Amino acid sequence: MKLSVLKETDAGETRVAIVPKSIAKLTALGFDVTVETNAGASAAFTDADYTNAGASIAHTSKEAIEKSEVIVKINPPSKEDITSLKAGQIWISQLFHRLNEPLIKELEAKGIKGLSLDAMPRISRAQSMDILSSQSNLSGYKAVICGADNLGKIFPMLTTAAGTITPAKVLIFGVGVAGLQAIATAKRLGARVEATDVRPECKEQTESLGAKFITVEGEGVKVEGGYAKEVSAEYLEKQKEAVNKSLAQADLVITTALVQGAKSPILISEEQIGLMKNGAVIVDMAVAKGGNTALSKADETVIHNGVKIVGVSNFPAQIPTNASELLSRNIDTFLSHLVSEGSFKWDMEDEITTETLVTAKV
Amino acid sequence: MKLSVLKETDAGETRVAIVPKSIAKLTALGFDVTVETNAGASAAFTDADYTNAGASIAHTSKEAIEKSEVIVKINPPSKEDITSLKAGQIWISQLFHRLNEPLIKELEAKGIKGLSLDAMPRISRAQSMDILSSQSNLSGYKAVICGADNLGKIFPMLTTAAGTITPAKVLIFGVGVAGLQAIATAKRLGARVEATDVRPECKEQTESLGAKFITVEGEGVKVEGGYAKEVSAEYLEKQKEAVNKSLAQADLVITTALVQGAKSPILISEEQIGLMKNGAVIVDMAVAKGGNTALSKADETVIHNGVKIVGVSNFPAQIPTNASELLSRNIDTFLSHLVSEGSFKWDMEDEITTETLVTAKV
Amino acid sequence: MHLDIQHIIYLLSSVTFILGLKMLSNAKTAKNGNSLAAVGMIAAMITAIVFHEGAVSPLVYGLIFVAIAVGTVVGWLTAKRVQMTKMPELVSLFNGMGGACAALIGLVEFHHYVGDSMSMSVILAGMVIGSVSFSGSMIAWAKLNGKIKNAIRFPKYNILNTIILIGLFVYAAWMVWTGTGSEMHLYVLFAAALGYGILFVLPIGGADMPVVISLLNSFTGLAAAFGGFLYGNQVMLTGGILVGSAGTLLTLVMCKAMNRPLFNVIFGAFGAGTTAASEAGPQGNVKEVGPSDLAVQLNYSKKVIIVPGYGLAVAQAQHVIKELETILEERGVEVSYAIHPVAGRMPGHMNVLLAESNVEYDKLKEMDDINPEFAQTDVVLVVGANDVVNPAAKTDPSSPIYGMPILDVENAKACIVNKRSMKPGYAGIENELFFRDKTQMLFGDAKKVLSELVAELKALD
Amino acid sequence: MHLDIQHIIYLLSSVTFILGLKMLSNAKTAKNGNSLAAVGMIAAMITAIVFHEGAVSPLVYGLIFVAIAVGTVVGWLTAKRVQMTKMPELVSLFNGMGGACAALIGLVEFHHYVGDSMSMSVILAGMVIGSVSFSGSMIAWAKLNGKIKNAIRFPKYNILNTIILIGLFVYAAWMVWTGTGSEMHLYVLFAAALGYGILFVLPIGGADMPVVISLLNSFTGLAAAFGGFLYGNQVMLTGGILVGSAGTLLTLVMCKAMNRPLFNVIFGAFGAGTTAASEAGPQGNVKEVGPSDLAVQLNYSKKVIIVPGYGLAVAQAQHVIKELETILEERGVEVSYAIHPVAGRMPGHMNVLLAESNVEYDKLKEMDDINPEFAQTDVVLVVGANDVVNPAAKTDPSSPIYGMPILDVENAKACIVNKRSMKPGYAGIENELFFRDKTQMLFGDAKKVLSELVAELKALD
Amino acid sequence: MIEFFTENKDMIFIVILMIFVGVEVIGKVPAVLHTPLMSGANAIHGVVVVGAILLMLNTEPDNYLALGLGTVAVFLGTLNVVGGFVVTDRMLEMFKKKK
Amino acid sequence: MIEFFTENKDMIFIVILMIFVGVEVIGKVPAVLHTPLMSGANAIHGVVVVGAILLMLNTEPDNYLALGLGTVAVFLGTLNVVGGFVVTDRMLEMFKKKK
Ligand SMILES: NC(=O)c1ccc[n+]([C@@H]2O[C@H](COP(=O)([O-])OP(=O)(O)OC[C@H]3O[C@@H](n4cnc5c(N)ncnc54)[C@H](OP(=O)(O)O)[C@@H]3O)[C@@H](O)[C@H]2O)c1
Ligand SMILES: NC(=O)c1ccc[n+]([C@@H]2O[C@H](COP(=O)([O-])OP(=O)(O)OC[C@H]3O[C@@H](n4cnc5c(N)ncnc54)[C@H](OP(=O)(O)O)[C@@H]3O)[C@@H](O)[C@H]2O)c1
Ligand SMILES: NC(=O)c1ccc[n+]([C@@H]2O[C@H](COP(=O)([O-])OP(=O)(O)OC[C@H]3O[C@@H](n4cnc5c(N)ncnc54)[C@H](O)[C@@H]3O)[C@@H](O)[C@H]2O)c1
Ligand SMILES: NC(=O)c1ccc[n+]([C@@H]2O[C@H](COP(=O)([O-])OP(=O)(O)OC[C@H]3O[C@@H](n4cnc5c(N)ncnc54)[C@H](O)[C@@H]3O)[C@@H](O)[C@H]2O)c1
Repeated sequence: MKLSVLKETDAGETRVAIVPKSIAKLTALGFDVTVETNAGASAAFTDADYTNAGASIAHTSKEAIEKSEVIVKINPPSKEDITSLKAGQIWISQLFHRLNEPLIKELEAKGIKGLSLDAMPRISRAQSMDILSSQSNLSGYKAVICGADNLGKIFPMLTTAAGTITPAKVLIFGVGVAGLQAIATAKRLGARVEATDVRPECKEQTESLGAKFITVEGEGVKVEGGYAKEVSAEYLEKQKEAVNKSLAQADLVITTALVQGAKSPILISEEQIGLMKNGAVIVDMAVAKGGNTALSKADETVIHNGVKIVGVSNFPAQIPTNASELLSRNIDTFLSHLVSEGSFKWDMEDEITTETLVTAKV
Repeated sequence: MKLSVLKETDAGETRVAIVPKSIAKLTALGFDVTVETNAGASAAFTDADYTNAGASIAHTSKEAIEKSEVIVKINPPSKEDITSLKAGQIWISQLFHRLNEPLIKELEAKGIKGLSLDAMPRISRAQSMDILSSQSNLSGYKAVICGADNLGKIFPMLTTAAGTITPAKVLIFGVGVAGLQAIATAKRLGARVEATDVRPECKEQTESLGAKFITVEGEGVKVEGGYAKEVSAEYLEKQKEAVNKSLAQADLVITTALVQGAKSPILISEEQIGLMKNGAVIVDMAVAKGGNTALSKADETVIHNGVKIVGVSNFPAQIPTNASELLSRNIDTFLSHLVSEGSFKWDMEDEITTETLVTAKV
Repeated sequence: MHLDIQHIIYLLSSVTFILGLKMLSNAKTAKNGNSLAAVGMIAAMITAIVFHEGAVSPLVYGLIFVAIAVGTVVGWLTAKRVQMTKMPELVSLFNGMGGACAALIGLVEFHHYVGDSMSMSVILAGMVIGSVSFSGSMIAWAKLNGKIKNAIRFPKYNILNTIILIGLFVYAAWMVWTGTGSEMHLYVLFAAALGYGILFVLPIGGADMPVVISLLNSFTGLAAAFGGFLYGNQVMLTGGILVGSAGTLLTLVMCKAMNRPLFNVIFGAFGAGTTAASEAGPQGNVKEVGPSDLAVQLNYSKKVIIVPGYGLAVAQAQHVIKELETILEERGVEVSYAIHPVAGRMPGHMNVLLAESNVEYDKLKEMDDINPEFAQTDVVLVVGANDVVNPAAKTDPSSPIYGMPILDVENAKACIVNKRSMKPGYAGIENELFFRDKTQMLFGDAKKVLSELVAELKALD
Repeated sequence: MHLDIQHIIYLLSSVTFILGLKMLSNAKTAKNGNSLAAVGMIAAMITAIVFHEGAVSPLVYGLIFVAIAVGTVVGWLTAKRVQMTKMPELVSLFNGMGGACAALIGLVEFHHYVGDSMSMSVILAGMVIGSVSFSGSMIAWAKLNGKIKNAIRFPKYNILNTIILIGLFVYAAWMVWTGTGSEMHLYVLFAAALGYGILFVLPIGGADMPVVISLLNSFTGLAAAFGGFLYGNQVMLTGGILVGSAGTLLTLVMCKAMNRPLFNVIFGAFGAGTTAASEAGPQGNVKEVGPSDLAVQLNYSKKVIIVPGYGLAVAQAQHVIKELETILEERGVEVSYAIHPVAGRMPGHMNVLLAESNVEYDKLKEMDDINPEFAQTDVVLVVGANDVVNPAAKTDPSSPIYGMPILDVENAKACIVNKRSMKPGYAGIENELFFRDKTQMLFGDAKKVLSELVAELKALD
Repeated sequence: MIEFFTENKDMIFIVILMIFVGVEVIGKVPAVLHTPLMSGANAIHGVVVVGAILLMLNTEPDNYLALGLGTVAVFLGTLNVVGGFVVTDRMLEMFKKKK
Repeated sequence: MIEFFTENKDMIFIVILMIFVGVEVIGKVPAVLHTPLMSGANAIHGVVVVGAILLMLNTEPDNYLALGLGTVAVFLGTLNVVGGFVVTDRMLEMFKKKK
C-alpha cells in the first residue's frame, strides 16, 4: 500500500501529520510512504530526515495524492486536495464531520473513504490514538507560556533587594486535559493557581496538582461520559458569583471550557472583564469554538479596559515539533489498529473503526 | 523640591521610572511629584493611579521638565529633553557615561547635575538601589519564557498515551544574576539545565539551584570584584571544546555573558551554531552589548540552519509592571539616600554619590 | 559443690534468655539471639539431669531420654517442614504443648503438697494457667488452620466466660483453703480450666489470632514461672517470668499496632473491624500487609519498582515516595519508577508530580522499557494506581479497558498495592490483580502509609 | 515483723529508683520520674532510722537529725540558687559528696571486720572507689568552675596513673590477704586513692568533663553498692548497682555522641579534638549545640523563625527544612521564614528554593515585616545564612556591608546558627553574631544536620 | 503474707526485676519482629521442660501414672523448646540480605 | 569463690538483673536528656546515706571519732541526695511547654 503525507495548507498551521520517526513503523505495517516536500519543515523535520527514514518525497500535493491509496493530513482537505482525489482512496485527517456535512457529502460522492481523527471514541484503548487529548495537553502547557509572555508580571514570588514581587494569580476555567496541564505548568512556574469546572470530580483532580478548586454550588449541569453536555443559564449565573472575587484578583485567566458538540459557553461576560485588573491577561483556548469570553476573537488580541484577551485557535501549531510527534504517534497507532497483514481490515464490529469512518460505506 | 517623572520615549520601552506606590515615599522625603501623562500606561499604571497616590499630571514632557528641579527617567535624555533642561536641574536616569561622553559633556555644559543609575557601585549597601541587578533578574526569567515561547518543544518530560516527550535541554552561558534566574526558571519548568561561566564560584551557585555546571579548565580569565574583566582567546577556545557536546544536544541556549566595560564576548561561533539541532533556539541576552553569538542581531530573530537566534535588547520592557515596580523602588531608595531633611546632601565622602554623579561637579 | 555449679549454670541460662530476647528485638541480631537462648536452654536441661542428687532408676533416665529424643525429632521436623505461611499456627501449637507440660506437672505434683497452702496455690495456679493456655492455643491453631472457620459465639458469651473464670478462681481458692487432697477436685478443676481456654478463644475472629497467641504465650510463661517457684528453680522462674512480662508487653504493643485496645480483644468486639475490608470483593480474599512487614520485604530486596498512579497525586505523597526511594537506594536496593502512559488524570501527571520532589528523570521508565524488567523484580510497589495495572485489559474483552496496554506487575516476585479501599479507579471496574496470590494490599492514604513505611525502614537499620 | 515491712519498703524504694530512672530518660515523664525517685529515697532513709532494732542513744539520733537537716538545707539552697549554666559543676560537686560518704563509711567500718576477708574486700573496694570518686569529682568541679584552667599533664602521666592504679589494687589485696587491722595501712590506702582520683582527672581537658563526671557518677554508684553488700541492705545494693550500670552505659553513650571512644577519654588524647572548632575566632568563644539539645529547645518553643541563606541552597536542604516546619507545626510551634532581600546568590533564591518543597507563600515573611517579630520569638534558626544576619552591617562603618539592612535575629530569645565551619560568607567578613551570648552554633552540612534534628524531634514525642 | 514475703524476699525481688527486664527488653521492637519475637519467647517458656525433668527425677520408679504423665510432659516441653527455636530461626531467614 | 557465690546467689542474681535493668532503662535516651539523667542517677546513688545512717545507728555512743565521721558522712550523703534531686528538677524545668 502506498501512503502519502501532505504538507498542511491551513494558515498558521506548522505541524505535520507524520514525523520521520513513524516511517519505520508504517513501513513495517506494509506502507510505502511518500511525503510532500517541506511537509515537516516548519516542525523542524527536513526532507532529508524523511528520506533517511525511508520515505520518498513528492514535489507537489497533487503528485503526492495521485501516487497513493492512503492520504494523511491533519486538517480537512483543501479544495485542490479534493480535486486531486480519486475514488477508492482513503483520506485520513480531522474532518469535523458534524460541522462539515458538505465536505463529507463531497467525499462520499467521489467514492472516498474518509477517516476522521477527531471522531476517535474516548475509550480507554483508544487513548493512544486520541489526537484531541494529545494536542490539548500541549495546548494547556503552551497557553500558560503564552500567558506568561503576555503578562507584564512574572509568575513566582521573589523577595529581592528592590522589594518583594507577589506571585501571579492564575485562574483556570475548565479542568479537562488542557486545563489540568495548564494548572500544572502555572504551579511549576510559581503562580498561585485556582480552577473551576462544572464536573465535581475535577475538585480532587485540581487538588492532586496542588491547586485550589472553586466549587460552584448549582444545578443544571448535564455530564455524560465525563463530558459536560449542557450547562444551564442558571448555573452560569451561580458560577459568575463564585468566581468573581478570584477574577478581580487574577493576573492571568485561562479558559478551556468546551461543551461537546456545541458552541463553547461564555464564562466571562464583558461586565466581568470590567471587574478585572488593569494589565490582566485572558488566554482563551476555546476561541476556535466561539470562545469562553464575550470579547474573544480568534487569533487576535483584544484589549478591553486594560485587559488583554488573547485568542489563540491553534496552540499546538506553536509547538510544532512535539505536537507533530504526538500526532504522528496517534496516527501510526491508529493505522496499525486498522491494518492487518498489509491491508485494511474494515472491522465493522470495532467501535474505533465505525466511529472514525465518517463517510457512508462506499 | 519638585520632581518630575517623564514618559519614556525610546522605541520599545514600556517601563516607567516611578510607580504610584513610590509616590508616598517620595512625598515623605519632601518631594512634590509630577508625572507626565500616560507615563505608566504601558506598564498598567494609569494617570488616575498616580493622582490618587498624590502626584500631579503634566501634559507634556516639556511641561514636566520645566516644572521641577529633579527629573527622573529610565533611559538617557532625548534631544527634546535636553532642550527643555535648564541649569541647576538634577537629571536622574541611566546615562551610560563611559560610552556616552558627548551627552555628559552636553549636560555639564548646560550646568545640569547628571546622576547615572547604571553607575551604581555594586557594594552591599547599594544592592537595593542597583537597577542592573533588579532588571537582570527579571530578564533572566523572561528570557526563559521567551525561549519557551519560541521553541517548538515543551520543557518538561511527559509520558503520555502518545509517547514520551523528553525534557528539553537548556544550556546557559554566564551565571550572573540573569543567568541564575534563568537556571531557576528553566529548572522549574522541568528542563534539564546546564550552565557555564568563567568564574569558578559559579559552580556551587549553579548546583545550589539543582543544575549542572560545565567547568572549563583554562587560564587567561581575569576576575575582579566578582566580575569577569577579561577573557583570553585561549580560554574561549577551551570553552568551545567543553560546551560543544552540550551545545549539539541543546534545545534552548541562553547567553548572558557580559564583560564589564567591554563588548560582550562571542561564545558561540557561526560554526558552532552549525553543530546545533534543527529547531533549536538561542536567546541572546547580551545582544545590546554586541551579543554572545556570531550571528545575533539586536531585536531581531535570525534563523540560521534551522536554529533561531533571538536577540532581545530590552527584556524588562516585556514585563513592564514588575520591572517598573523594582526600578521605582531602586530609585526611591536612591533618592532617600541622597536626600536629607528636604534637600540633597551631596555627601562627597559617599561612594554611592560620587560614583553615580557622572557630570563634573557644577 | 555440684549444687553450686548448677546454680551458676542456671544463672547463665537465665542471662542467655534475657540477652536472647533482647537480641530478638533487633532485626540484625535476632538470629543470633535465638541461637543464644537455645544454647542456654540446652544447658539448663542438661544441668537439670546431670546435677540431680539422689538415686534415680535407669527406667526414669530412659523415659526422659526417649521423651527428649522423640520431642526433638518431632519438633525439629515439624518446624523445618512447615510452609512460611503456616508458621503462626505452628507457634500456637508449640505454645499449647508448653502449657500442657505445665498442666501435667501440676497434676502430678499436686498430691505431694497437699496441706501446704502456699505450694498448693502455686501448683494450682500453674496448672490452671497451663491448661487454659493449652486448650486456648489448640483452638487458635485450629482457627488459623482453617479447621474452625468462624467466630463461634454463644449468646452473652462474655458474661458466661467471666462467670467461669471467677468460678475457676473460687474453686481453686476453696481447694487451697480446705487443703483437700482429692484428685477428683483436681481433675474437675483441670477440666474446667481446659473448658475455659476453649470458650475464651472460640468467640474471637481470625484476624485477632496473633494477639491471642501472644497473650496465651505469656500465660504459658507464667505457668512455667509457677513451676519454677515450686521447685525453687531459678531458671524456670526467670525464664517464665521473662516471657510472661515480655509477652504481655508484646501483646499490648501488637494491639496498639492494630489500633484495638486489649480490652476489646479479650471482651468481645473481636475481629469485627478488619474483616470487612479484607474479605470484601466477589473474587475471593485479599491479603493485607502492614507497613512494618513491607519494610522488611523492601529492605531485603535487590530490585524494587514503584508504580505511581492517580492516588499518589491525590495524597500528594510525592515527597514521601522520594524519601522512600532515597532510603532504599542507601540500603543498596535498586529503585525505579514505571510510568504508565495514562497514569493519573492528565498526560504526564506522574512526571509533574515526581519532578516536584526531584526524582531523577533517569529513574522514570516508560512502559515498554520496563515491562520486561518486572520478571527480575523482587517487589513492585503500586501506589494509588489501579486501572493501569488491571489484567482485565489483557484478558477480558468485555472490559471497558480491554486493549489498553498495562504494566505487567504480575510478573514480579511480589506485588504490593497501596490504596485506601477496595473501590475501583477511573474506569469503575474491579481489579483482579488485588486477589492474586502474589499480591498484598497495603490499605490507607498513600502519604500516611508511606510515611509509616519510611519510619519502619529507618527503624530497621 | 518490723524487719519484714522494712524489706518491703526497701523493695519499693528500689522499684522507684528503677522507674524514676526510666522516666528520666523520656522528656515528658522526666520530672515526675525524678520526684518519684526522691520519694523512694526519703522512704528508704526513714525506714533505715525507724526500723532499726537495738538501743540507740539520743545523741546518735540527734547527730543524725542535725546532719540530715543541715545537709538538706545546704543542698536545697545550693541547688536552687545556682545558675543554669553552673549546673554541671554542681552535679560534680554532689557526686563528690556521695563518694566521700562512701569512703567515710569504709574508714569507720574497717576495724569491725578485720580478718573477715570477704567483708574486708567489700569495705576496701567501697572506700577506694568512693575516695577516687570524691577527689576526682572535686577536680572536675574545679575545672568546670574555672578554678583550674588547663589540662595539667605530667610527663608520661598515663603510665604513672596506671602504676598508681595497680599499686592501689595490690596494696588493698595485700591488706585483705594479711587481714591486717592497722589503721595506718587503711589511711595510706585512703590517701593513695584520693591522690589517684586527682591524677586521674587533672590531665583531662574541660570539653570532656561531662563524660568524666558521668564516669565518676557510676563509680559512686558502685561504692554505694559495696556498702549495700556490706550491710546486706537491698536498697543500697540495688540503687548503687543501678546507677553503676546505667551510669556506665550513659558514659558510653555520651562518648559516642561526642565521637570519642571511652578509651581515649581515660587514657589521654583528651579534649584535644573539639577545642579547635569551638575556640577559634579572634572575638572569643562560640558555644556549640547539638541536634538533640536543639530539638528540645525547638519542641518546647512557641514561636520559631527560620532564616534561610545561601548555605541552605548549597546543601539542597529545602525538603528537610519543610519537614522540620511540618513537624514543629504539628507540635503546636508557630513557624515562619524570614526572607532577607539578598539571601542567597540571586534575587529570590530563597523563594525558588522553598517553593520547590511547597512551603506556603504565606509563611515567607519579608524583612521589614518580620524584624519586629524577633523580640517575641523563642528560637531563631539561621540555616546557612551569614552576611544577612551580620550585626556589623549596623554597627561597623568600616565593614563592606555597612548600611545593608539585616535581619535582627539578636532580638530573639535564642539564636541558633547552622553552618559548616567558622568561615565567612559572601562578603568575606567575620560575623560577631556567632560569638554573642544568645547564639549557639550548630555545625555541619545543613541537609545532614537538619535531618538529624528532625530525627531527634521525632524521638522526642 | 508478710511472712511469705520475708521468706522469699530475694525471689520476689528477682521476679520484679525480671518483669522490668522483660518489659524493657521488648521496648521499641519494630512491628516486623513481633511474630519472630513472640515465637522466640514461646521457645523460652519451654523451659518448663526443666520442671518436667525434675518431676521425673523425683518420681518413684513404680509410680507409673506419674511416670507416664511425666514422660508426656517432658515430650511436650521438648516439642515446645525445639520446635519453638527452630521455627523462630526459620522465620528469621527472611531477614537475610539477598545476594 | 563458688562458696561465696552459693551463699549469695540471690544477691548476685539481683546484681546481674539490676545491671540489665540499668542498661535497658537508659536504652534509647535522647542526647538532650543525658545531663538530667546523669544528675538524676547522681541523686540516686546518694542512697549511700542509708549506709551512713546505719553506721551511726550501730556505732557505740562513746566512739567519738566514728560518730564524728559518721555525722559527716550522713551530712555529705544528704547533700548528695537533696542537692541531686533538686538540681535535676531544675534542669528539667526547661522541658516544660511554654504557654
Ligand atoms: N493520564 C491521563 O491522561 C488520563 C486522563 C483521563 C483519564 N485517565 C484514566 O485514569 C486512569 C489512570 O489510572 P491510575 O491507575 O493512575 O488511576 P485509577 O485507576 O483512577 O486508580 C487510582 C487509585 O488510587 C487510589 N487512591 C485515591 N486516593 C488515594 C490516596 N490518597 N492514597 C492511596 N490511594 C489512593 C484509588 O483507590 P481508593 O479509592 O481505594 O484509595 C484508586 O483506585 C486510567 O483509567 C486512565 O484511562 C487518564
Ligand atoms: N541575593 C542576591 O541577589 C545576591 C547576589 C549576589 C551576592 N549576594 C550576597 O550574598 C550574601 C547572601 O547572604 P547569605 O547570608 O544568604 O549567605 P552568605 O553570607 O554567603 O553565607 C552563607 C553561609 O552558608 C554556609 N554554608 C555553605 N554551605 C553550607 C552547607 N552545605 N550547610 C550549611 N551551611 C552552609 C557558609 O558557611 P560555612 O562555609 O561555614 O558552611 C556561609 O557562611 C550577601 O552578602 C549578599 O550581598 C546576594
Ligand atoms: N479515554 C479516556 O479515558 C479519556 C481521554 C481523554 C480525556 N478524557 C477525559 O475526558 C474529560 C474531558 O476532557 P477534555 O479536556 O477533552 O474536555 P473538553 O475539552 O471537552 O472541556 C474542557 C473542560 O471544560 C469543562 N467545562 C464545560 N463547561 C464548563 C463551564 N460552563 N464551566 C466550567 N467548565 C466547563 C469541562 O467539564 C471540561 O473539563 C476529562 O475528564 C478527561 O480526563 C478521557
Ligand atoms: N552588591 C552585590 O553584592 C551584588 C549585586 C549584584 C550582583 N552581584 C554579583 O556580581 C556578579 C556579576 O553579576 P552580573 O549578573 O551583573 O554579571 P554580568 O551581567 O556582568 O555578567 C554575566 C555573567 O557572565 C559571565 N561571563 C563573562 N564572560 C564570560 C565568558 N567568556 N564565558 C562565560 N561566562 C562569562 C560573568 O562571569 C557573569 O557571571 C555576580 O556574582 C553577582 O552575584 C553582586
